[in-house]
Amino acid sequence: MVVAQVSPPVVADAGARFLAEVTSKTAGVSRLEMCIQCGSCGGSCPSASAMDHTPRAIFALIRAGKRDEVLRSNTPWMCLSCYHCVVRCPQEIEITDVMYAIKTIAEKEHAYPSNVGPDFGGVFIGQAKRFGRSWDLGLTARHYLRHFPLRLPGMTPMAFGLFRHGRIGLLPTRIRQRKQLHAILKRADELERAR
Amino acid sequence: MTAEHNHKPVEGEPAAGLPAAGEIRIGVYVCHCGSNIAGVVDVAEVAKWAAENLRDQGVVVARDYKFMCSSPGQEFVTDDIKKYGLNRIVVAACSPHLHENTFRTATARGGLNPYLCELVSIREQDSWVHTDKAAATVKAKAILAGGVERVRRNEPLSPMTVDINPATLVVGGGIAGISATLELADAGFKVYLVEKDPSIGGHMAQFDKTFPTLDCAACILTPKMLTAGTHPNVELMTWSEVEKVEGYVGNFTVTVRKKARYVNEDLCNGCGVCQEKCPKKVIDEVFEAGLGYRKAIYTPFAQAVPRTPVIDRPNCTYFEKGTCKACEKFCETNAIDFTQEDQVLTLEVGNIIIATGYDLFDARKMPQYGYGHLPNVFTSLEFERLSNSAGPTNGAVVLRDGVTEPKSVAIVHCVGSRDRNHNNYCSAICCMQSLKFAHLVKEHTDATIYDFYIDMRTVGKAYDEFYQRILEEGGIFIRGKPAEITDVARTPEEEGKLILQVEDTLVGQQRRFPVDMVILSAGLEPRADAKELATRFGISCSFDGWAIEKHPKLDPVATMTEGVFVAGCVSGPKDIPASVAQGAAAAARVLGRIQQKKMNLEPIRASVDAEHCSGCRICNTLCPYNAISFDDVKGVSAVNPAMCQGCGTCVAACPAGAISGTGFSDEQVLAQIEGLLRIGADGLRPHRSGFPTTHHEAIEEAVRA
Amino acid sequence: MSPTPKSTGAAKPAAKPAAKPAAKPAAKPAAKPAAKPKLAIFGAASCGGCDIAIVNIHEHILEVAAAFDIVLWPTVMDGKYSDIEAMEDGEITITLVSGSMRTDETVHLARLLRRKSKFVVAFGSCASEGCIPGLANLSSRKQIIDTAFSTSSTENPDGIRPVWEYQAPEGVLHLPEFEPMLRTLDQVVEVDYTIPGCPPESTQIWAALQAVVAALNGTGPLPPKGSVLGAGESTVCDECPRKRDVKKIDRFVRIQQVAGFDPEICLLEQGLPCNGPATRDGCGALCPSVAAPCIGCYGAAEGVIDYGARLMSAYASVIEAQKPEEIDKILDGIPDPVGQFYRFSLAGSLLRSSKSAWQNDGE
Amino acid sequence: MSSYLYYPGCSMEGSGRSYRESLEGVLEPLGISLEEIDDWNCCGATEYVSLSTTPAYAMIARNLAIAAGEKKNGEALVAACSACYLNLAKADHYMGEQPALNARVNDALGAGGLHYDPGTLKVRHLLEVILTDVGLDKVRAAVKKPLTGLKVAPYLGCMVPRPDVDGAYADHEQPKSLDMLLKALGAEVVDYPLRTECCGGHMNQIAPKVGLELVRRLVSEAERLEAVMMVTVCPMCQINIDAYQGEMNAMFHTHHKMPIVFFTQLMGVAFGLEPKKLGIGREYTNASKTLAKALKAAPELALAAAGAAPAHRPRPDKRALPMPRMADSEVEE
Repeated sequence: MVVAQVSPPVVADAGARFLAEVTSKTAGVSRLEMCIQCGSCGGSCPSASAMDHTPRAIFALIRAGKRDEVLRSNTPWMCLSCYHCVVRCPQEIEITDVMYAIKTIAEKEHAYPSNVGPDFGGVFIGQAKRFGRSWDLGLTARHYLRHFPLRLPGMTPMAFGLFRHGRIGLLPTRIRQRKQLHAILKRADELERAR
Repeated sequence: MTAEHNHKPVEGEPAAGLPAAGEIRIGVYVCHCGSNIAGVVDVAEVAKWAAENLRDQGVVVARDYKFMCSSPGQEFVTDDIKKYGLNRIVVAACSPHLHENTFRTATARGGLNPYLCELVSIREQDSWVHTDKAAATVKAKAILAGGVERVRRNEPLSPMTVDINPATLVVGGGIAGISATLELADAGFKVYLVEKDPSIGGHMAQFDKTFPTLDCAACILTPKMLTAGTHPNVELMTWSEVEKVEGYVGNFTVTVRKKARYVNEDLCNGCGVCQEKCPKKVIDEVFEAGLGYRKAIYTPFAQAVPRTPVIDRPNCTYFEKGTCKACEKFCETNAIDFTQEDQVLTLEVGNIIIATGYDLFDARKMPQYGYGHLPNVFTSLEFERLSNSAGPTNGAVVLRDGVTEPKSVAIVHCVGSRDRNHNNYCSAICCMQSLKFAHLVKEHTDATIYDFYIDMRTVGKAYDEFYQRILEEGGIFIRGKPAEITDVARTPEEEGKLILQVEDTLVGQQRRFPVDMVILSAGLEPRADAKELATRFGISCSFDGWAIEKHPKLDPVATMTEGVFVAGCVSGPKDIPASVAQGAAAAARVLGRIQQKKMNLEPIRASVDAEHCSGCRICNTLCPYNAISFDDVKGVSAVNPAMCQGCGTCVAACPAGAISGTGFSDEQVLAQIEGLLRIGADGLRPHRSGFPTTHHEAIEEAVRA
Repeated sequence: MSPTPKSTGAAKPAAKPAAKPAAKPAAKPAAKPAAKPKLAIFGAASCGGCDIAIVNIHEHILEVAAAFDIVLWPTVMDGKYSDIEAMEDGEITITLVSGSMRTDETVHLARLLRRKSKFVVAFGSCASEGCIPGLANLSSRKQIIDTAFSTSSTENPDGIRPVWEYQAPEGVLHLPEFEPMLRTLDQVVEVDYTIPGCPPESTQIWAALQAVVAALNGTGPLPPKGSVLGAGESTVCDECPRKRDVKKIDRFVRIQQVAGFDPEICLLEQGLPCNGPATRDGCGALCPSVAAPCIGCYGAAEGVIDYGARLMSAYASVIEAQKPEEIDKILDGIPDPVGQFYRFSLAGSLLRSSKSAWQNDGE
Repeated sequence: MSSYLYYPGCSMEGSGRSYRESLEGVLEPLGISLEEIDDWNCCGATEYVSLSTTPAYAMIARNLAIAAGEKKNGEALVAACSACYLNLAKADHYMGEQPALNARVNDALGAGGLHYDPGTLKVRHLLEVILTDVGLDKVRAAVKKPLTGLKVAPYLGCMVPRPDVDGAYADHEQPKSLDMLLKALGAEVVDYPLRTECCGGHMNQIAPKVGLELVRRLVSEAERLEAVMMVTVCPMCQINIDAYQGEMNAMFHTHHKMPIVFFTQLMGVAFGLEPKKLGIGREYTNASKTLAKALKAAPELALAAAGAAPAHRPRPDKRALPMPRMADSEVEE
């Protein structure tokens, strides 16, 4: 009788494969495999009501190998990064980072439920990458024009307020060593694609 | 070699009667353990190899057999000792934990000293952890060769015999300790029952009902408490604590501090008038779990055993200000004695049973549940008192204001348990306890009950039926660990309520439950002083702090220290039936010892070579069994052989190499390693350097030269 | 494996199966008094401190000169290896070898002297356990030579590297080859006695020589073979005057970091990593007496096979920590663990050398 | 004067400008000087990590590498913005935890001639530096005009107490660090149970209904507790509650007017600095008047308090059950 074998667990089914994929894409140690489905995360989440699945359900779907359903879920895009779930999780799962990991996979495959979230991030990061700094005005203008044109008139007092109070720059701030930053990010992109 | 021939020995050389002086003659016995070993290791090949290749090491005969631990298997050993004049035995089989004793006994039956038999494990360390048959067979040979090298250096040892003092110390007067005490006392032996609180009874005395039968806890506990308090064989020492334990199995000397009660136990008749007249009211943090009051002179509860009260000195007006003495004035028997002092007593006992129980997880450590801030969040122990007819509300289940009956109650499971932020283990009793609370709330109020659980664990006789009963009674069960409890309302319906926010995981949605009262089923924790306690009694405890049993399954009430037993929650969360059973089991183990009157101690133990000891005192604090003492006059340390359990901690720690352990000398261990290395992974002898490899060999070679 | 020889008269309980000659005098009494017994003193890879320690016996050196015919002592007098080669086997009565086995030349001479001598003594820490030169076993031969010949602090514009053979016009010259690993004397030849210390205390040297002279004169017993001479059987703590209590170490520090240093209390108890508890006595506890922690130059105590392992195990036993991070923090107080635990004994230890040194050896 | 390396973050240049302005006068009396690291770049907020892992961490780590190069005395890199603080701390932590991430990030940094060894710096938030290194006694000593009579709701937000990669917070739910600081300034601090709830983060941009509801909860609870002002440590929290309050009122038909200021601004006021110089007045819901009004009433309040009979706690109902005993640190002063 062989009761113990010293070999890694075999990744057999789609669930295990997807779990491994998400885990490997998580920045730190996800501990996602430890989930006991208690719902601490779904109970803690301030935006749970807007999610189509609770985080807990997302983890169950990952284990079930429902890749498409997970990537097309709005759940990770509703995550506010408030970390309530992370500190309360009895299994110390890095839930927020798992949400980021799902988003990076979805982003790569353009498999998200709505392009509002990805676009906002894209615009924000596009500017940050270009200038080395984020730029509130450019971001807000482009973002609202694209997704909430109707909200824009309502927003005018706010934008005006920002100018009036000297809280927004008309032009983006730039860092000096943009070339260096771009070189770093280019190499990082290559490495990320190679993962 | 087929199975039929398995028992046929592979002989190295014919038997030649008695061995020549100094000649070492070893018998090797390789066990199949059914297919446990033989399924992976070619046992016949191992035996054959030993007979042929270890002849120089003294192997005279080697056999393999299906079950070496069976009678025929053992007979090979006993018979061969006579037939071949063997003076060393090596059995390659399972872990020594299991059958070392079996084969030592067989060796002794054959007329050899049992310690000249060595058991090496080719099951746990080989066949069970490998699949490659060829490699596992080579490894078995290596392990066997190590055993052969080692056994050559084994010495005959003789066990030490000690008398067993028939008196027993039981520490902790909860239900486990009481049950152990009564078993021993009824069997006719003296028991000292030491309890730190003013009365015995423990946590069980705080409860109203017990699951699943809903017996009244007091009704079933009080008779046992009374018997323990009045039994002629029991010396009850409440308001007392064990300070020091010295000695060894059969002969412990225990120092107990009997704290000053300021009430003469012989004079007091327990009338209770002093408690009535005492002007100082104090929150009772212990028995009433902080939910009720007691006086500065008090017995924790009406049925307390003994009935003699104690004066809580820090809170007593007389001790604080120098005047009052109301209790003294009204005492009819002149039992009050403000001059009393702590007494330090010495007890001589043969065995010790530790039944010190548990602490409740401190729910303040989970601020998201608001305990301590939100008045109507209660802990399980608070609720026990709340629902108890002898409790602060006379059994009325009401909110913290003392009057309002709740219309809705939430019960939360797993508070501080199954949670890596706090305690990673399941506290075992909380599910059933929560179900009991659900029933008690129903019994006392009309409230709607919401019960929040992760997994419902109702493992026990009639436990799941109890769950079903609560379902019938209309308890509403929501599967989900509550995320937070708050009083911040979002809607008018939530105003003035406690809102419990949770994901209903079966629905997959976040829900908010406005309720009037929350009961946190807090988990069980080791006592805050568990680690010091373990050190004091020379037992070990896990990282959490639960006492470690000698074997969790096969010896659950013994510890690694001879003569010290554990019962009840001290070794982990348990319900009442299990605690009672453990108390009785520990008593049975002690009775066995007492009946034997004498006991043999394993001769595997450490000793200090006084000549080499420099008195650096590094070993002094290390002994888990307190067996090491320091002789100030000679300036050397010494090991008490009766207390030593042969663990080897001091042997490893001694920087001067002045402590050695019988059966585990450096020489033996190095010889075993040498034997293990004798065979390479390919089954060939490894290349050996030209250097002498052991101290022993160095001398031998030098001598030869 | 480091053969730690038994010291004088330390007859262990009859645990050892080899009850053979270990306890009985190993050699016949001295020969005829006709010729003076011959003495050779040879320094292999060493600093020369052992020779100075011998000279430090002061006027007693005259008695040595009177008692022995000194046939070889390169530090002090002229002598030719060929003279030794010309001797008969066993002609030298006693040879003291200080220094460790670093080159094939030292190994060759050790073997030669062994053949020509009745008694060979591993003299001092280098010969008996490798000492400071033994720390070279942490590095490969290539690393050592790189460090010596081509690091930035070395002036070596032509990039000269050592060679073991050189084609000179006169023919091939052989130079002593640097061996891949440093060995102790007893890893190369059989050793009769050991005198520990870095260097051995001069009083101890004199006492040991006296004992040998007495034995040769037939006025005293010859120490059993394998004995450690000129040292005790216990540890430095035995000779240390400091007050000792039970030990609980919550930090390792240097003396200047100890607030309220107590001049009378055990250094280890005050957090100074003192090797006294593991180190053979005989030095008179010189260092700890003046508040310098013992560094272990007298080597392992009687019967101890691996000095560093013993000491580590002892330190580990008395560290007071509840959490792994606390343990790490305490251990950070020992910045150089090899230097602390194996400063003198690496080459003679069970480790002998570091694995990486072997794996990295590119030469 | 203890000096710290300082990472301001983009908000400090724009929407959180008043935060920066307030720092100038406040840190000196406390003996702190912040040295801005050279040519720092955006931390990527929560956006970049959501799009791609390696580039996001490389972008953060560029700042760490630059800071490590400038490291002089001590190892602290201080950030005042919660998101910046967390991103820097997480990058350092995860690079230490995941060797593969560390290798990739350093490979990328190498393309820019930079390198960072995780653990070189300890990333800290300004509030924690003030509480730990300076201490409340020194803060109290610097107070010239106590904020007596100013009733404030301390709002810490998410990312300072959570996820707490360095284990600095024993309580991730209701930490009292900001409360303690504000009390030291003399302010009346309400026990604001939402002190670490989420402000909505970027949700106001991408899902306004979700985000604005969170703002509503925060503001209405502060108002229910009769706080006249909220106090924050994070530019993101500030702009969400300040700038979006109008839109929030419109969506929920409410009329909240809750000013929100940075804790350093109130420190400046208490230290006797001119509110204008502290950037007070840059809010949408102007804090200057509220502040002036509260402080003007202060002397009278103080007098009234002195004249009044010692506060007599109403005796609880005799039948009431005692509350659980809390640890000393939890007991209100």
